[in-house]
Amino acid sequence: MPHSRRQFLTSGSSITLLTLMAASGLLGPEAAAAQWNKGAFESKNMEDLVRTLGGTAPQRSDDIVFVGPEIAENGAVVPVEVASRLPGTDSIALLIEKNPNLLAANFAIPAGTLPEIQTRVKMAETCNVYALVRAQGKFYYTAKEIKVTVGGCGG
Amino acid sequence: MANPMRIRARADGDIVQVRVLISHVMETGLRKDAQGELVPAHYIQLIDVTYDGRIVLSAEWGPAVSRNPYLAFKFRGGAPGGKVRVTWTDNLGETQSYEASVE
Amino acid sequence: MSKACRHLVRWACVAFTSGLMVSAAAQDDHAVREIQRYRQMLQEANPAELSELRGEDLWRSLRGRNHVSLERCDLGLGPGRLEGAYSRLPRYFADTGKVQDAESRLVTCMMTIQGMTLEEATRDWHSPNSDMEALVTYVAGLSKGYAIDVPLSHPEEARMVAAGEELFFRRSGPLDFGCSSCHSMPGRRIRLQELPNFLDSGSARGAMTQWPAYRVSQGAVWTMERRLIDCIRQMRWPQPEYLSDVVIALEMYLQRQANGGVMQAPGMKR
Amino acid sequence: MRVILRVLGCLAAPSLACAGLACADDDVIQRSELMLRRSFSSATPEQWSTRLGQDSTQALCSQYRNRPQQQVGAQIAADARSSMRYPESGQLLGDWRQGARLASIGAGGQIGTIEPDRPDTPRGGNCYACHALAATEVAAGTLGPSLTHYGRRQGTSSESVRSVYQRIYNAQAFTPCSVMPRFGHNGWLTPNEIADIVAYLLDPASPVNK
Repeated sequence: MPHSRRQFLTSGSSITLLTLMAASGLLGPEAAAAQWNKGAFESKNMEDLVRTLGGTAPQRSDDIVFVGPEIAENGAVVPVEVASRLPGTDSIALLIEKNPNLLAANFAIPAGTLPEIQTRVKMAETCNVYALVRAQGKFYYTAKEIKVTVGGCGG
Repeated sequence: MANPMRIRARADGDIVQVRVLISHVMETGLRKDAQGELVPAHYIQLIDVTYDGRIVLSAEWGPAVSRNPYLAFKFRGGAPGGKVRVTWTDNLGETQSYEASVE
Repeated sequence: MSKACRHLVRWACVAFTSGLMVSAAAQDDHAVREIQRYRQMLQEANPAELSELRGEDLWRSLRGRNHVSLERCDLGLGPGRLEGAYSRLPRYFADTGKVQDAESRLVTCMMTIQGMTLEEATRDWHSPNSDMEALVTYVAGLSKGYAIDVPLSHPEEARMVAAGEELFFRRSGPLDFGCSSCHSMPGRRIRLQELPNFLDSGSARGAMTQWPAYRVSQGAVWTMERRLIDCIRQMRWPQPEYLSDVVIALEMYLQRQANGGVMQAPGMKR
Repeated sequence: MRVILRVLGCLAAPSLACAGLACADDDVIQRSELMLRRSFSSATPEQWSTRLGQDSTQALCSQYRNRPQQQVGAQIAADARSSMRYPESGQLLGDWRQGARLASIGAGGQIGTIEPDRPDTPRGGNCYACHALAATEVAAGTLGPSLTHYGRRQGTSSESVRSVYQRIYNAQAFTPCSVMPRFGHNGWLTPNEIADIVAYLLDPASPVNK
């Protein structure tokens, strides 16, 4: 574990977000809070979401590669990978059809970063998971059904 | 060390692979505790990753990102010794930032 | 999305009915294979690493009334010697006159070295992110690569393993359950979770070398005591005391059955 | 439940019966029972009698590691047969829809301070934990045999219905020391609930037989 000690914690209750953000050249706290797109997380379907994100009519695309298990042993942790082959991809969002909030996460991909994301999400029940990609101002998506199984002794 | 973070950044030629594990409860606000009380929502909303000060990834998260979140991605233009910094802010206004060197 | 959705639902139905045409066994294999793929995807990163970091920090922190670290704690190989220590526990400790596992021994150290009360040392032991979870994960992680080698040289150690074996087969309660109900036959599952068969050393090794383990259903690392006490709850028995002999005896029997297995903990489980 | 607290020396069978077989010796049993007393120090007398104490079947199956010798097994099976009770209506084939619900419920009756069930949590048979039933449920266990299409194989003759009912009520009438809970004998499920599960297994309309 030697290199773990080289990971320095530089924030804490005594250091304000502002100091931190200023120190790392990021935005101030008010701007940061405003950055979180509440409307997007409250969207109930993909069309609404895309509209909130400033687009229209998402199209299905085979140039988005979605990797996930067909069956998740536990809905609390479902590993997903999305890679886009669409030129000019600058955002990748993960949508979970039957969750209380459709939008799970939205990643902004700056130039120089590969349009590939791996993360883990919660799924309330078996449903479709969508990867929604913005490329050159247009929205594209792909979907995969992931089954969430009942497990363990208690069912 | 209430909320440790584990950052692994490894250079392969020009491309740096970043893998991040963050300690966070990511409470949805919909879960009930043993006494039947709702556990208040507490989840990371914003996360930024910089390489030597330049943003290489930023994201908005909702409560559906798993507890103790994992994130992996790749960017171009990094080299061993460069500094990858991960900063998050949650819905209660808490924030943390950790830094690691590219291997 | 609704139109796309209906389309997808139709696809799903086609997939589903064609699934029914294959034999039940093939479908079963498919489910098991997909679960394995799910687990493989999770192997990329185990959040237990975060507990190890926190545990290391706790190990070195000056805590308790005596304001000292745990660095002089003896887990069986001498004060402060942690590499491989977990793989040789539980064992008999002359200073306490008891067979102890990692958890009960850490509590002894917290009380005798750091001056904590039992209550302080075991506070929130079963909650996610507890100090005990972190310390045990850190300690167990330092046995990675070491073969399990539970000692039987002291008569108390032999008695403890024998009692553990007896308890393993003991059935009671409204569902007639005992550990042996689920863990004494090869190749069985509860739902889709494979059950270790502790009467087989290979299967026992496969299980015990992974604990303590991060449980994705819990969002926390569970120690072996936590695991056993929860099995006992699910058997509909009452709750045994934390750090009690029944729990340590069962743990020691299981660990003994897994002798020779190379520790890989912290693992990752459902 | 008839309780035998073996720690008091009331051994269910003479230890001679164990000679040469896989089973525990008296010293070890006594020591582990004493250990149990100390380790479950907060269990109430009622919990001791219903959850930790053993009836003679539990004690024998523990002692013989679930492989009782013939004579012991015959006694266990005879006890089980004499324990059978049936619904007052006499109807052993109930409602398969209720049975489907009961087959999936795995909670209920868990106690302690960490994650107890609420006292009113419904209890079920948790059949899917151990058996494949409806082919549509992929998450089915394999501790017990697959019962998919069981009704197609068994039919719904009165003998078949009665035998399936008895297996759920007390499986040890057929297989001494079976790991299957004695759902009826132990009062975990009512006779009517068992009849519903029988219907879930045997009724041609049940998903189990689709």
